[in-house]
Parts: sequence; structure tokens; C-alpha cells
Amino acid sequence: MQPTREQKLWMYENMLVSRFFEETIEKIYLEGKTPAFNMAAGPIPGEMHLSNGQEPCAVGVCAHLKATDIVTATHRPHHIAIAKGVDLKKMAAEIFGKTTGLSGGRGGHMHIFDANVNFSCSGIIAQGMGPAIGAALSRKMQKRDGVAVAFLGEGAANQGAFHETLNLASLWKLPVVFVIEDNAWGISVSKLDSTSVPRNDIRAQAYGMPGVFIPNNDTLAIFEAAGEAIARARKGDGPTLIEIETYRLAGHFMGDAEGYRPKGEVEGLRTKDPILVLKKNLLEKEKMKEGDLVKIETTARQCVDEAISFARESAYPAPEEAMIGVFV
Amino acid sequence: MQPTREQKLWMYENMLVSRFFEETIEKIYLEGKTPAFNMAAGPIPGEMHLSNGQEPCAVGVCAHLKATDIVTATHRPHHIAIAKGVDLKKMAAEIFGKTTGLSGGRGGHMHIFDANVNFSCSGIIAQGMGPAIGAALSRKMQKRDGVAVAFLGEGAANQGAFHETLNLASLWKLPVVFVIEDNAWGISVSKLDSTSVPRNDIRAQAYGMPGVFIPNNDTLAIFEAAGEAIARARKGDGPTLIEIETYRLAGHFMGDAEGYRPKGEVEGLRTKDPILVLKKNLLEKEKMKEGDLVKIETTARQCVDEAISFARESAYPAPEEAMIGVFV
Amino acid sequence: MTTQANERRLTIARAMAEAISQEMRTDERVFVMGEDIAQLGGVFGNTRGLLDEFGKERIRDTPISETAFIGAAVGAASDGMRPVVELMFVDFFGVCMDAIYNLMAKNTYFSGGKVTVPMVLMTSTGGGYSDAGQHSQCLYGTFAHLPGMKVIVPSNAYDAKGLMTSAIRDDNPVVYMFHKGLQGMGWLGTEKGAIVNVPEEAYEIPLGKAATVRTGTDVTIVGVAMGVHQGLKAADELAKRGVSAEVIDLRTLVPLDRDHICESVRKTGRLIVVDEDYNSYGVSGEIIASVVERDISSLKAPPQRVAYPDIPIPFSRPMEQWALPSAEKIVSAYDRMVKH
Amino acid sequence: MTTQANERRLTIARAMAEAISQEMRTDERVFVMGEDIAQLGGVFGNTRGLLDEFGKERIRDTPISETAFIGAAVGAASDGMRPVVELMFVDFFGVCMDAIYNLMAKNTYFSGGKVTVPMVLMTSTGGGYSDAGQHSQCLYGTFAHLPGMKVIVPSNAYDAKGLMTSAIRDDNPVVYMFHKGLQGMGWLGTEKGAIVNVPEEAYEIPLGKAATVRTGTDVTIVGVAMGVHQGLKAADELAKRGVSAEVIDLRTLVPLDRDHICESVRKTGRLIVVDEDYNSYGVSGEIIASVVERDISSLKAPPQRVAYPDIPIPFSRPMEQWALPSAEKIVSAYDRMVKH
Ligand SMILES: Cc1ncc(C[n+]2csc(CCOP(=O)(O)OP(=O)(O)O)c2C)c(N)n1
Ligand SMILES: Cc1ncc(C[n+]2csc(CCOP(=O)(O)OP(=O)(O)O)c2C)c(N)n1
Ligand SMILES: [Mg+2]
Ligand SMILES: [Mg+2]
Repeated sequence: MQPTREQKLWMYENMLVSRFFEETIEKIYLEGKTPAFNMAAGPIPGEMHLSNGQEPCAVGVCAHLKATDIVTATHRPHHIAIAKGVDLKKMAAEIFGKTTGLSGGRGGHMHIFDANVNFSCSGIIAQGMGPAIGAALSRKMQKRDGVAVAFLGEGAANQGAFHETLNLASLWKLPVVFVIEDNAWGISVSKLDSTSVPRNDIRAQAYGMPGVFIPNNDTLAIFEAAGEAIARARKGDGPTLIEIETYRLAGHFMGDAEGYRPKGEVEGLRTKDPILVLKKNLLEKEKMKEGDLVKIETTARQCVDEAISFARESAYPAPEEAMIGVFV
Repeated sequence: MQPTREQKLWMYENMLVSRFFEETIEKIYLEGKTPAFNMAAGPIPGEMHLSNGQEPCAVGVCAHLKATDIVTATHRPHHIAIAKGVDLKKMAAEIFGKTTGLSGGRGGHMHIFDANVNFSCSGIIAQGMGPAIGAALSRKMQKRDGVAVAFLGEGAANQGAFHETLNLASLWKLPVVFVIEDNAWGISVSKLDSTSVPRNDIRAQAYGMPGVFIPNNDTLAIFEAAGEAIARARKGDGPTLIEIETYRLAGHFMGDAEGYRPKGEVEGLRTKDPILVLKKNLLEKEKMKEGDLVKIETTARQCVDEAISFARESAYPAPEEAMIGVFV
Repeated sequence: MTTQANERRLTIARAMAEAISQEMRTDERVFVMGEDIAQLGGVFGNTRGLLDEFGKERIRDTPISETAFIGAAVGAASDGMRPVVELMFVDFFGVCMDAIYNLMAKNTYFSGGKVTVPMVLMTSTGGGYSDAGQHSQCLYGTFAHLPGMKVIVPSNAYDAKGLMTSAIRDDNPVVYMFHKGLQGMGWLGTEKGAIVNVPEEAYEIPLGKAATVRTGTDVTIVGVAMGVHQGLKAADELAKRGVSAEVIDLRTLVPLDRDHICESVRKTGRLIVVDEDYNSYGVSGEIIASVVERDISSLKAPPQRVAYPDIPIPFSRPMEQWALPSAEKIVSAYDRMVKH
Repeated sequence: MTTQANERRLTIARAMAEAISQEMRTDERVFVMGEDIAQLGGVFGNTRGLLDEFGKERIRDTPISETAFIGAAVGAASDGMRPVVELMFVDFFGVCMDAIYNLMAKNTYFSGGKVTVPMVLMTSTGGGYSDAGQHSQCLYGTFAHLPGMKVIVPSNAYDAKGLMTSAIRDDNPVVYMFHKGLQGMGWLGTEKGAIVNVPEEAYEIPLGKAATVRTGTDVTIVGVAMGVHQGLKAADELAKRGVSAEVIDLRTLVPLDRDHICESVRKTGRLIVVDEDYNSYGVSGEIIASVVERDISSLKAPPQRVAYPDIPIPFSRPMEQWALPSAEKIVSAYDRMVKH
């Protein structure tokens, strides 16, 4: 089913929060890293994988999830974390490595854990798939409501864990949905050079589960397909594999010169920016006023600014705290 | 195409050699292991995975292979090794752990290596698949004739390596054929309890390669399908996935009480013994005389007996030889 | 373990199964996953009987997909369950180590201690029965080296039960490495010393506490699993010559009870480490380093290791038996030491 | 490496790429496989320029399928090729260790030496730039512990080239572990000491020979990769106080040049091991044990280790920097030693 106006607005706002958040992170990340780009320098050191362009995958899916549902994401987690309702302040603080961060700075941008909303992510390709089906199994055994969604990139669909977890999820009819964000690239390797089939939804047949493909990074179509898959899982009818054609508007990580990327590709994608597309829909189909949307923008910016200042102002952990938390 | 009379006779003889070899090994394996079954005791210690019943997979495929072609097999390797032309004396000696063995006793029954015929096998599920596609890649890069065949069990088709290697083989159009021996069991776990699809040939679609299924452990049908797949690979048209419904007439390994196996299953399979089926074909379709077949039986027994006595009479390696061969 | 009258002697296999079933009765979050652990009762018998009592839902046979079901155990553990999973042979760790060391072992830390991973990974170790190089390894050092998981290596049924109970009740991930040669499965031979009296009721043995299984004054023999029994046999031999050997069973490699080892060595002045894992960059080196970095003067002679040589494990009996640690090798290590 | 006039200073990244390209020119069996090693030239620059010179057929980008392409390398190596494959970060070994340690490392032995596996597995190691717990490990001990593979850990561009050339020409499997902090990629910071003069022509450095990179008489500092540079900095510090430190670069962990270490320690009587890998059950313990088991009398003070604590690597800069080895820690280790 199509999203209601409220659902569209929720998706719009979350896409904006994600986009503003990453635009801000992008600026701050470069602090201390110019002129010479040194990943170790600045207020946000380490790798930084931005997700702008991929917001529809996050909001279209998470619009159907409760805090009690489980999401495992990837090394490119911000948009999904935001849509899943991860505490933005604590997430920002974690990305800055501050003691107020979700994990007190132990995890950073690739290891966002928020137990309150059952969100986690990790830095190893396809690594979240096992925990996702395990959480789904846990809910099934406990007869506790809950659907698990595992996000992965199209590059991850060629990793062994993909095969093993889809087979097990189907075999045990687990309440889980696998969402592939196909942004056409695995770092510098194109889907064409990594994948023996044009679309990964085809692979669902290898596990006797439904496979769905959604072209054009279409927020509303994602919402609809995800809604069906999640409802199906909730009903106990088993897993679904969804592949979404989405857009990577940035480099693989910050600092990526993208020499491997065809000229004009990114510019072309920018003209199809999913946030503008949804905005158009809100104005034309939902007859919203520019003013109302400006309000949403303002709130989105505010909550991003608050999160960032919270992160900036928070203290760094004491070095010796590194020893705490290995075991409980 | 159907096998010629000579090809049928070749397959028949190799099936007999394999069957006789394993019947002999079975007896000797139990020496020193009764009354109390202790795996460490007797002239042949360690695990012993017999392949009787699965001979059609080996001969139907290897009938199309040259010594220069590559085969990687599994922990259940005897029938395949024999059909590929592995030196039977040295193989027997290796299984006995003798210094005259293929590897001087370092490998044993699960690690049969015969470089002269490009045969190898190993004890980790699906482990041979990587080397198979690698050898295929090597031939392609060297523009040297050669097809690689990777044998695996139906249980191995749920291991990550299966997915990764089939994708890469198809992506790079490698001259390789994947042959699944579906004997319905992975130790005590039935295919039904391990696999989310009824047949693994379905999974070929996930890699854009042809998939073939052969029911009833049918030697002639295997010959035909394998012939096409191997010819296709040789022509440079890429990989094929073949699943064969075969029979495990013995336990998973010797000492397996098979309490998990439905009553009468094995007895039922014995009545469909593929060797008898082919014999019937030779007598009726090929109008062979019993006497001719007896001759073949005799030669088969002879070469098995020679191999076994060679193994028995050979010396054990000096203990310190264990230190030799880690590096060359 | 003093053995009383009308004692109940169990194999390690049965002791493990008993500990698991007792925990499953009192804690419905506990369940078991692995290959051939249901109807078959585990290739090494440590889940025998569980399917009949608890059924398919809690005793789950899996496909041959270690990455999937161990990864799944991590997710289930963090969602309120307490999985006990089996990696049939430790030799197979290579197909699923990411789920073990990067996920199971690190999620607690990555989450700042907010997400726990209470699970037990059981796995069989050890050779000596000609199962060759992919089915006979111990790999103790490989697991003990990587942070975030506790590592248990029992040498007898009493410890096996108490350590399993502690492992299941522990809120941290625990790797439970049992030695095939000590399982008490007839078909793998049987080390009598591992079959001891085991109380019916559930009990815990604290993780991180070594045990002195024989006291002595002239040399300290440190080992785990099979190494403990070889150490005890060597101690008998040495006793005949009037040499008094102390034998320490580490029981857990992580946490490692360094105090216990050092205290003994301070007393005896001599150290022999017995380790069926590969010699270099493993357990034997760590034990020796742990002693000398604290107090080098405590040693009267160079410490010795009786470990597996740095070679893949050969199939052929004479070669494998030659390469394995043994009581004889421990005794000659002592001789080397005093000759020194 | 004495640096001459009009020298040609290279980074380790360029030295590695140069060695590979020179071998590829003279030996058509050599080819490269891995993720992002073609057009991108490797995330860490060590295959830069190879695609342009050798083309897609010999410089192959792979899917994210480490088990498949490393397993494939084994099959290709045994079929007459000499693959150089890259595991982008050593931290990822968990998804493909079976292909590495059970297949690549053991097939030679399993075949009785009849099937060789001449291949090189390059992988990046090390932290210090806040890449957190799945992208900053060294895992030296993990690889060095398992038999059948040689393990190289270069500390500078001269060694990096010579060791790569030897590795490619070696008929055995070689794991080549390069440290990100030494690559000379600006974006990872740069250790100046790693950028040294590198001859144009191809040359070999024998595997298994350590190098004394600074001679001294009072203490032996042993390390690899980044640890060597930290050792040299510490030696400068100590020199200011009139303490003469000898610094040894092991260069390869397998084979391990024990003679070289012991000889130095016999001279200095003191040993400090610097290791960015985890402290326990790893490299530091092995080096210490290797010295004391040979000759305990050679040590005047308890050996010290400056290693990574047994914790997952934290993201936050203050925590990570605190946990890493450093020249300061080496100096204080020396102080502990003499205070003793
Ligand atoms: C097992 C493993 N191999 C390689 C990497 C290095 N790596 C990090 S991101 C990435 C590309 C992933 O591509 P995709 O799955 O499409 O996700 P995207 O980056 O496009 O979001 C790679 C190869 C890794 N983290 N884990
Ligand atoms: C990675 C791995 N997991 C588990 C095992 C233990 N194991 C050995 S054979 C076997 C069953 C294999 O079943 P299948 O692939 O169907 O081959 P079959 O034994 O039926 O010939 C298992 C689980 C192994 N050797 N390797
Ligand atoms: Mg992608
Ligand atoms: Mg089978």
C-alpha cells in the first residue's frame, strides 16, 4: 500500500535529517585534514562512508519498523540508523569518539550500537546478516513479536555469508527481510564486474523465497515493497529478499578521488536526488505548502545542529577507559 | 550423446574397481577394531568415508576427462580418484599411511593428491571449489587446454564457498563444471533439513549458468549431461552446475550406526545398485556375454588385490619424516 | 577431585551433556545449534539425549553453514537467548572465524558493554587417532590470542561439567574446547583419567582459576586437556627416580591464571609446558614469557616446552605419534633441564 | 640501508608495486588478484600502475569473495601460475582463513611436497589512525602460529622490495603483511623512516634473516614493522642518557631468526620486544620464550614486552593512542628493567 501523507512527511523529514547530518559531518571531517588529507587528523578521524543518495532505502524500510524490531546495517550506516530512531546526539558523539557516545567512543562510525532501538552495524561485508537471522530466530523461539531487517550492499551479495544466511532464513522460515542497497559500486568495482547476474533479486529463487527489485531509487515503491515483505515476515510467512537500485552520490569513503567513476555519472544522479523527488510529490500530490516543508527543513536542521554541538562539546574518554568493556 | 560400448565398458570396469577396492578397504579397516571399535587401531586408522553407490557420478563425469584436466574431490574421494586415473597402488599405500603412498603417508584417505592426473581432495566441506576455479583460471590465462571439475556433496551446497566460487566462475566464464553428488545426507542431516530448495540445480540461475539435474543415479544420463557440460567448458562457453541424485549405501563413515536413517532406506537403494543396472544394460542392450563381464570383474579384482598387497607390504615412513615437506 | 564411595563416574561427553540439559531445564533461553547435534547427539556425544528431552525447537541441527549459524547465535544471544553452538572440529574455524572473533568476541566492546553476547561455542580438538591435518588440531593459541572471548579447555569430567555450567551462565562469549581423546567415546580411545566422579547437581567452576592436580617441589609441569594427563604420567615416572613434580591444569586459557603458575615455579624453580598446539607463537611461549617477565630469578634452569612441532599434522601413525607430546618427552625435557 | 648521493627514495607502497611489476615483466606466470587492485591501484597503493602496464587479464579486480579468489589462487599456483593476491585488511582473515591456513599452507605437505603452492598473500595491518576494531589489527601472531606459510613483515621500502621479490620467487606460500602506517600514503600519515633509497634493479632479501638496524651494548629491542621505528626512536632517547640500545628488525616472523636475537641478547643481557599485535599468546611471548629456553643466564633482567593490550582496538583517538606501543613505552620498559 501507498504511504499516507503522514508517512510521506516522516520519510521526508528523516531523509532531510540524514542528508543534513552527513553534510555537516562532511564539513567537520575535513577540519584538520587540509591541505594534506590525513585520515588520522581532525575532530573526526578514521574512515567516513557517507550515504547521501541512499536515504530512500532507509526510510522506505524503517517506516514499517517499531523500536522493538531489529536492524543490522553496514559500514555505511548513518541513514539507516537515523531512520531506525537511533539517538542522534549519542550517535554523533560516538562518531566524534566522545565519552557521551553510544559506546563511549569505542566503536565509532562503523560500529553504531543502540540497544534501545535494536540497531547495530559493523565494518565487515555481510557480517550483519548472521546476527539478523539470529535475532529473528530468537523472536520466533520466544514467540515475541519482531522482524529483523539486514541491510547490505550489492557487493556484499557475493560474500559467502549471503548464501548461508538466506538459506537458513528460508529453511527455518524466520521473520527477516534482506535489503540490498545496490549503489552500483563496491568501492571501485562495479556491479557488472562483481556479479554474475544483472539483479540480485533473481537469487531469491535459490532459497525458495520471494525476490523483489525496485528501480530508480523510488522512495514510495520501496515503502510499498518493504511494507509487504515486513508484514509477510510478521505474519510468520518467512523471509524476503529486496534489491533496491539506489545512488551513491559521494565517494566510497571521504578522500576517495573516484577516478574509476564514469564522467558525469554523479552529476546525472544528482539531478535525480530522491529528496527533491519526494518533495515534488509532497507539493504536487499532497498539496503541501512550501512553507510547511520549510518548517520541516528547519526542525531537521535544528536536531542535526543540536546533535553536532552535543558531540562537539562532549569530553573525550579517559585513555585508560580503553580497558573497560571487553567483558561484562 | 550416449556412451559407446567401449565407454560403457570403461565405466563398468571403473565402477567395479571402485566397489571392490572399497569392499576390501572396509574389511581391512575393521582389522584390529573389533570387538571394541577404536578408530585409532588397525592397519587403516582414522576416518573412513566409503563411496559405494556413488560410482556413477565418478565414472559418468571422468569418462570425458583427460589426465591433464583437473578434478577436486571431497572427503569421500575413492570412486572419483579411481575414475580420474589416480595410481591405485600409491593411493592404497597412502590410505595405509605407508612411505610408498602418494604423499608418503602425510595425507591419508582424505588428502589424496596425484599431480600426474591433476587430482586432489580435502577434508573441509566445499574446500575444493576454490582450487578448481583457480586451476580453470590458470588454463584460461595460459591458453592451455583443460577443464576443471569440482565434486561436492549436497550438504556442501549450503556452504559459503559454493556461492562465491559459482559467482566468480560464471563472471569470468571459466572452464569448470560443478558436480553435486546428492546422496540425500550430510552425516545425519537430511537434505530436507539443510536445503531451502528441493534441488540445487535451481541455484545455477543465481549465477546465470546452466543447471542440470539427474535423477535415479543414472550412469548413462550422467555421462550424457557431463559430456555436454565439459564440452561447453572446453569450448570456452563457461561453467555448468550439475546435481546428481545418487545413493549412499554405507554410513557417513565407518562406525556410523545410522540410527537417523529411515528403516529400509538402504535396503531399498541396494536393489537399485547402479553397477547391476549398468551390467543389465551391457548384457541386454550391448549383447555382451556373461563371460566377457566376468573377465572384466576378474581384472578389476586383480588390480585391487595388487594395489592392496602393495600397500600392505610397503614400509611405514620413519617417524622423523614428519618434519619433511612443510616447505619445498 | 577426591572420588568417594558409590561415586558416579562420567565421561566428559556425558558431563557436558548433563550440564547443558540442567541449564536448559532451569533456563528456557538456553538452546543448542550445530551440525549433527540433534538426532545424532553430536559426533562426539556431548549433546546426546538432549533432542529427546527438549525437542527440535531447542535442539537444532543446522546446514553446513558455520558462518550463518554462529553469526545467528550472536544475534540470538544479544536478543535475550543463551545459545550453545557447536563447531564440530576446531579445524573448521577458518570458514567462520569472522563470526567468532570479529562479531561474537567484539560486539560487547563495540557497544561499550551495552550489548552482551552470552553464548558458548563448543568445539572439538586434538589428534592421536590418525585423522590427519584438517581434523586433529588444537589451535588453543589461535583462540586465546584474540581478545573478547573466554577460552575453556577441560581435562576431566568433573571440570567439564562445572566449567560448562559456568560458561552457559556467563554473560560473555565463551569458547569451550574439548579434546576428542578425552571424550570417553570408545571409538576415539579413552583416557581413563578423564572419567571421574561427577556430582548429580549443577555446580560451577570459576573461569580463570587453574588447579594444582599434583603437588611437588622439584619441577612445575603446566598443561591443559591431554597435556595434564601426560604431565601426571610423567610425574609418576619422575617420582620413581625421586623427583617430585607439581602438575598444574590451567583449565582456562582466557582468563589465564598467571599467579597460580608463578607461585608454583617460585617454589620448584623449574618449568615445563606441555601443549598439543603448535610450538611457535602459541600457548607454550606465552606461559614461559608470563613467568620470566615477572621474576626471572625464580628459574633455576631454562624452561622447556613439549609442544607440537610447527608442521601440519601427518596422517600416518608413526609420524603422528612421534610428533605428539607424551609423558616420555616430558621426562626427557626434565633431564635436559637438570643436565643443564 | 646506507643512503647514497642521488638516491631514489621510495615509499613501501611504491617499492611493493615495483617489485611486483619487475617480476611480472620477467615471469608471465605472475598475476595479481584482489579487491580494488586494478583501476584503483589498491586501497593502499601497492598495485598502482600495474593495470596500465599489464592489463585486465593479469591484474584482476575480484568480487568481495575472499574465500573464492584466495582458494582460486591456490588452485592456479598449483597449476603453474604464481598469483599475488591481496586481502585488503588482515582483519578480514576471518571470512577466508580456511583457504589460507588449511589449503594454501598445507597442500604442499599433504601432497608430500609434490604439489607446490607458489603464491603471495599481501595484506595490510596496523592502526593508529582511528579505524577501530575491525580495520586496525596486526594479527602477526595469528598467522605466524600456523604452520606451512612464511610470514613477512617489512619495516622500510628497501626491505619491502627485496622481500616481495623473494616472496614471488619462493616456491612456498608467503604471507606479506604490510603496515598501513608505513605505506607512505599521505592520507595514512607517513613514517619518514620507512621511505628509503631503493635500487632500480630487482634484488632479493632472504626470508628468515633478521637485520640489526642499530647496534648497541646495553639492551636489545626486537620488533617488526612500526615497532622497529619506535625502537629506533627509543634508542635515540636512551642514547641521550648514555644507554646504548641495539635494535633488531625481524623482517620475517616465519622463518624466525632466533640465532640473531639470542646472539644480541647474549651481548646486551636485556630484551625488550615491541609488538603492535595483541599481548598474549602471540609474537612477544614467542620471542621471549625463544631466548630464555636457549640460555636463561644470558638475561640480566626480566625481559619486557611493549605490546597491544588484550582488548579490541578502540576507535576514539585518546584511547587508541594510549593503547598503542610507542617509543616512550619502550623507554619506560627499559627503566622498569634496570630498576629491577
Ligand atoms: C569481508 C570484507 N571484505 C572487504 C571489505 C572492504 N570493503 C569495505 S566496503 C567495501 C565495498 C562494499 O560494497 P557494497 O557491499 O556494495 O557496499 P557499499 O560500500 O557500496 O555501500 C569493501 C570491499 C570488508 N570490509 N569486508
Ligand atoms: C566446513 C566443514 N564443516 C563441517 C564438516 C564436517 N563434515 C564432514 S563430512 C560432512 C557432511 C558432508 O555432507 P555432503 O556435503 O552431502 O557430503 P557427503 O558426506 O554426503 O558425501 C560434514 C558436516 C567439514 N568437514 N567441514
Ligand atoms: Mg555498493
Ligand atoms: Mg551428502
